[in-house]
Amino acid sequence: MGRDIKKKSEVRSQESGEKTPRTGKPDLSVNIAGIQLKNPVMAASGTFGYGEEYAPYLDLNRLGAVVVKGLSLKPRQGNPPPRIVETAAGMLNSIGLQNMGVEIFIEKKLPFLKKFDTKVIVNFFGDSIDEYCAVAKVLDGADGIAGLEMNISCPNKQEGWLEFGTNPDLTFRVVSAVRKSTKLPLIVKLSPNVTDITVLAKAAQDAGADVLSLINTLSGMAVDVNTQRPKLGNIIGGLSGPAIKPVALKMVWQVFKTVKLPLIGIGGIMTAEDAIEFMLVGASVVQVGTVNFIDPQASIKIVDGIEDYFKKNKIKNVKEMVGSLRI
Amino acid sequence: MGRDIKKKSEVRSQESGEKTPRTGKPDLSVNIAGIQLKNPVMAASGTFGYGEEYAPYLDLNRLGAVVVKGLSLKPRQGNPPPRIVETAAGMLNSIGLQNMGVEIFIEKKLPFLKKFDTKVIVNFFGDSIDEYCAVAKVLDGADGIAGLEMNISCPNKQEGWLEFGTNPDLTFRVVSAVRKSTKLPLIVKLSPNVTDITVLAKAAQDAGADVLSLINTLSGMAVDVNTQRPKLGNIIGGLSGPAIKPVALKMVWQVFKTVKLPLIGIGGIMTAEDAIEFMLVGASVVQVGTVNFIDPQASIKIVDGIEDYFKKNKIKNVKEMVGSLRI
Amino acid sequence: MEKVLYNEKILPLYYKLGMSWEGLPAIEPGQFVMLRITEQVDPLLRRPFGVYKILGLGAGGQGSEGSEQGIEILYKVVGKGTKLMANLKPGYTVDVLGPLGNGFQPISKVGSVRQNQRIIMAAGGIGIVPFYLLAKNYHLSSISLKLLFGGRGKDDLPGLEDFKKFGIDTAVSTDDGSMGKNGLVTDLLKKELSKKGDCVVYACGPKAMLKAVAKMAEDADTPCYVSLDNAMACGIGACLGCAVKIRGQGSGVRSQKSKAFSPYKMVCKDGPVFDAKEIAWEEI
Amino acid sequence: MEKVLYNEKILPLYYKLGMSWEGLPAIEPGQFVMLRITEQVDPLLRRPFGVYKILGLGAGGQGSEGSEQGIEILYKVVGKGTKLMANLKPGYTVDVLGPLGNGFQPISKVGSVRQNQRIIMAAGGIGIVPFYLLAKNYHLSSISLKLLFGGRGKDDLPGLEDFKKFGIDTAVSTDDGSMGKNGLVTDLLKKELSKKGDCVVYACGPKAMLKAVAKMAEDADTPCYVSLDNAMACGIGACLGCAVKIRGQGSGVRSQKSKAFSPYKMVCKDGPVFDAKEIAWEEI
Ligand SMILES: Cc1cc2nc3c(=O)[nH]c(=O)nc-3n(C[C@H](O)[C@H](O)[C@H](O)COP(=O)(O)OP(=O)(O)OC[C@H]3O[C@@H](n4cnc5c(N)ncnc54)[C@H](O)[C@@H]3O)c2cc1C
Ligand SMILES: Cc1cc2nc3c(=O)[nH]c(=O)nc-3n(C[C@H](O)[C@H](O)[C@H](O)COP(=O)(O)OP(=O)(O)OC[C@H]3O[C@@H](n4cnc5c(N)ncnc54)[C@H](O)[C@@H]3O)c2cc1C
Ligand SMILES: Cc1cc2nc3c(=O)[nH]c(=O)nc-3n(C[C@H](O)[C@H](O)[C@H](O)COP(=O)(O)O)c2cc1C
Ligand SMILES: Cc1cc2nc3c(=O)[nH]c(=O)nc-3n(C[C@H](O)[C@H](O)[C@H](O)COP(=O)(O)O)c2cc1C
Ligand code: FES
Ligand code: FES
Repeated sequence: MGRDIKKKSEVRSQESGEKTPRTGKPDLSVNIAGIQLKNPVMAASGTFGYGEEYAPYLDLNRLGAVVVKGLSLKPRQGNPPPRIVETAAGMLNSIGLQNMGVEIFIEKKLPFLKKFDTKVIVNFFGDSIDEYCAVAKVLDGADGIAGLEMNISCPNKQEGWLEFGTNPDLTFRVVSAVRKSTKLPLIVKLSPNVTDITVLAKAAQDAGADVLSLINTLSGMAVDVNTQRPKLGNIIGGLSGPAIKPVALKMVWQVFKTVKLPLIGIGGIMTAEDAIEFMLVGASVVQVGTVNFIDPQASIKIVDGIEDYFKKNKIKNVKEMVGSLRI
Repeated sequence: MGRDIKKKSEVRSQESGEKTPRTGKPDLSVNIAGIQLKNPVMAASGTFGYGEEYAPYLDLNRLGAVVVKGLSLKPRQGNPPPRIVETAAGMLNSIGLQNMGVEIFIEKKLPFLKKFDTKVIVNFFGDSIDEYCAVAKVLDGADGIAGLEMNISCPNKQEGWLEFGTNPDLTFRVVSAVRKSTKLPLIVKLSPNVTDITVLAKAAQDAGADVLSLINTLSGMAVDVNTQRPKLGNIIGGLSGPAIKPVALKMVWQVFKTVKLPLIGIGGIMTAEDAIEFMLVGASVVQVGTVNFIDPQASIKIVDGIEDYFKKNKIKNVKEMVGSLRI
Repeated sequence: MEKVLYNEKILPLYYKLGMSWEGLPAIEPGQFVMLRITEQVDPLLRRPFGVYKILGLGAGGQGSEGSEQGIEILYKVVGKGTKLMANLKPGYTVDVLGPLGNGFQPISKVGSVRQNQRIIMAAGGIGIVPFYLLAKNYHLSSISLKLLFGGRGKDDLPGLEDFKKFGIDTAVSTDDGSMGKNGLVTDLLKKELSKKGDCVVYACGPKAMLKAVAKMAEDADTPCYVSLDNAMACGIGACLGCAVKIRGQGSGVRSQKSKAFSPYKMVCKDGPVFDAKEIAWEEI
Repeated sequence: MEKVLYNEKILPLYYKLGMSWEGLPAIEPGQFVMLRITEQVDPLLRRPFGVYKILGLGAGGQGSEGSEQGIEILYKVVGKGTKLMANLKPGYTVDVLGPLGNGFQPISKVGSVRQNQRIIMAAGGIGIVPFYLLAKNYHLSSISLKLLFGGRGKDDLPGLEDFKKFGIDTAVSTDDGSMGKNGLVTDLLKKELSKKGDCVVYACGPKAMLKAVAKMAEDADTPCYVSLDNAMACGIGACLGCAVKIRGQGSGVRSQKSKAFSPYKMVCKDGPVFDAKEIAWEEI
């Protein structure tokens, strides 16, 4: 295609798709596992509703993709309140995966999202391998979905409530099974609450994942010293926000050095600089979560900021950046 | 002893020592594994030098204990700079365990600390089981040491650089060996970078630890987008400060429910309220680390704040508080 | 980014914050905004605040005083965000998201109220906030307004003078007897509910108070709307963080759009004002 | 907690912050303080700043202007901490830890300097800070002072007018030629070192500049002291975070107290001023 691409780092993202980049304008597009994104910024699952909620506040067309709130086969009511609490530079949530179920999603929410020129990635989960596969099959049949993101930070009801995402054998089994249940590009979202995330990353890769996204929330807790009670109804929740960025960056870097799959970096991204840190350590794409609550336009500011950075540093495209950390 | 002690929660700390508490003044003393502390606040290892550095800024006599910077058998030069970087509500350090070695410590630093009416806890480490034992033996022979704190977040040079603290078998072996090398009370300091900290806690308990302290720093990383280089000379460092408090609290709570040993809670404590959160989830004692850098008097303010809280809530002693979370 | 016009301490812990707002939209009594007060990440999340007053001419002619369009927030300093807010000075900027949520149902839509229409506003402390705009909407109408205002002490009755200026019929109670009746706002409500004629109760205050108010209204078979204040992250129904448990099937005023019944509603989007009968008070 | 007396923008990115300090201790040129500017946890750590001026009568009669005892900080806005500092207003409080570290060696202790004593101060941008107190110590003495002051442009020469007022012999260079000589401060230094007579070089500025200065001084066999500015956490030698690599055995001016040789010194405690010969420049 005649574009001069420096072979500066290992190439993770496949050939960029924009055929005729405007002169001087960096090419922000990126293709992961066949999903052609106009830019490497996605809204993270659970922090952006079904897109609809944020549509009045930003132009959804400007996003690389929207990842919707995690879906299960049947509706789930979620955990008792209180469900959120702020912590130092972070927040704990114990939403408990409340959702309307995959079928109502397809009927009521997907049509709205399809109207926009952005990709729809559907985050989903189950409490058994069968449920994971059943959800994936339903989604496989729906129109307008660019890819699936499997949340494996869920306990396995059938096998001692061990989390799928903390045991390489379970990870391998659930990902393999889902892989057979759908033809859609399959993103596996890794849990950070593990001794060695590269072992889980390899298990997911071996089982047929197309892309890995990381990290999900860190397990955490907060206590109200006045009532002497936990601040969350569920006692334990998931920590997100800038507090966790150093942990996320380190895990992306480790996984980048270990597996060959394209990576989606997630965790505490507030600004374009944060996003670029993730790209430097090996993320082809980033997801922004908690920051949506703080500034509904943050994701778009991040897209613009990445473009500015590319211009300033004469970077032609995403590929050139990914994993180009100088050590 | 005639004091009316509510059996509100499981009793972890042994009988409080102050014989005749002044009327109305809550008893902050606590005894863990025979170490009689005047209050449940210690300065955490690596954040308080050898006490000496902070002596001009606060009255060391007011602290429950000082835990000194980690010592090894021989002096260590530590990691190349930069060694610290601030992150959101936290900091990463890659000091790399620089220290003068246990012998010089005993000769040059211990005499100063012995002059104060506070307990001296010596934090130490090794890169082999033999080194751990050798350090413990040297310390066992020294006078003026109230207890040892084993940092097991160190790679095992002899067995594939696997961290002692991330593998229950290694944890068991190194703690068992050290247990035989010293008669001093033995605190084992757990790493949070594990899938299930209770497994490691049990291994340490089974191996003969007297007390568990947790958590050490979370593994993390930061990148300079201007230079495209890691912000730490060592690339990866340890995350501490308020950012990690939710993770630490949750781990203390989990371990409290799992083992019988008294616990020392560490991680992001800035205020007395933070310390009380840790006590409510099961810590008999707390250590304050990063906050010493921000306010050299923080540890004493925390002691005073705990006393105020006890008064306000009519809590008679530490025992009554520990693990008394209402759920 | 909106400009701070003033930030005035009115009582030891209470402040009034005036902010300009170009192109001010219409705001219902009971709606709120989410404020971001710092660019730092501590505090991290926006904080929700009701709109107390409309400044300038306002959309729909709601405004009252001053010339610049904007809103006034009445807030209490309780934690780190509000402590920072207390440092705001004229000319500083604040990031405002809103107006958000559903305010109080206009009395015309409260079906069972037919004759001698009367609105009882029951406020506890900072719970006074939504009632200024509400009172403004009705004080020149044929509907009679009564404010019941309770606080811990005389320093916990913020904005009382504003309602007096309006000429709103007000009864005050304090826990410590330092002003008005010594007792709870529910004592005042009991008396008020025993009076003749249809009425509707609008309430805002601490959860325990709202629970008691809801019970009294239910017992008196009086329509009652309460404004809740759960902790929030997004403020727009996206995070599902501000959930409140609602009673089983067939209770709510607002229809359940999805086939699957969820026992939770979102305070930010479905509320913050709810029909008191909708709420599963036993779980609060 | 010290009180802010003034906080004045002197150039687009540079401010002077005056703070009262009761019982002000003696402060050597080159010493610094650690400031905590917020009670929030972002920014979390204290930030190190050199002491630019002594206000009021000061300990040891160091002070110059104003009547209240205190210090003046001269700072550049580079990140979130200094951005917050720029918002400080008179009356706000700041938490100051210090004075810390070791300042510049008095020339009397610099062994090799015997005749025609001359001090060359080489400053890059904000690196000017330690030289105001240093100049004050010598400008009435028999020692001749020369300030070489380099910046990117004319807006990067903060405090220049203060030295002019003093009557200090000053040469200026800018990278963009907008003031003084077009070039680097090392160009000025080259000329200065070629002059006759013993001299000592004191330098403060970016690492690359200090490295070049150290090399030139070494080549000219001239004593040279540099002030380093590594990132710091504790500021008092406890965290071992601000390490700088030093050259092997037998180099340093300050004695090595421990038996075991450590290749690192702490900028906060052993410095921030070091004999340039001590530093392992090849690793910086
Ligand atoms: C819809 C809505 C409207 C509101 N309107 C107003 C208003 O007009 N004026 C006003 O002063 N306040 C109002 N509040 C409450 C206000 O949002 C909180 O007081 C504020 O968020 C506290 O922030 P902080 O950082 O100062 O306290 P934090 O440091 O976050 O917390 C301090 C203490 O306050 C408690 N707290 C925090 N948030 C809430 C909350 N939402 N409800 C109850 N307790 C809380 C915490 O548990 C803690 O004990 C409203 C809340 C909601 C949800
Ligand atoms: C002994 C000493 C004396 C100092 N004296 C002064 C002084 O008198 N006036 C003054 O303006 N500054 C001085 N500095 C530098 C000052 O401490 C930093 O500029 C400040 O800490 C930056 O804080 P920030 O939060 O604004 O920047 P951050 O948001 O922390 O960082 C912004 C940028 O500045 C860089 N940075 C941060 N800290 C330093 C540092 N210590 N050195 C170099 N780059 C850094 C970061 O890498 C980043 O690129 C001194 C530093 C030291 C160690
Ligand atoms: C309120 C909330 C709900 C979330 N729900 C989901 C979810 O349903 N599925 C999922 O995979 N991740 C979920 N996450 C995790 C985020 O997608 C993201 O991995 C995490 O928040 C870290 O990114 P951040 O720091 O940018 O928020 C949720 C996070 C938050 C804060
Ligand atoms: C600069 C620094 C050095 C540390 N050195 C040690 C050490 O030598 N041994 C050890 O066990 N822990 C060490 N720690 C970990 C602390 O003791 C503590 O476990 C951790 O910082 C979490 O507590 P905090 O959030 O209160 O700082 C160090 C921490 C910091 C910040
Ligand atoms: S605050 Fe996010 S749903 Fe209500
Ligand atoms: S900053 Fe802690 S040792 Fe220098």
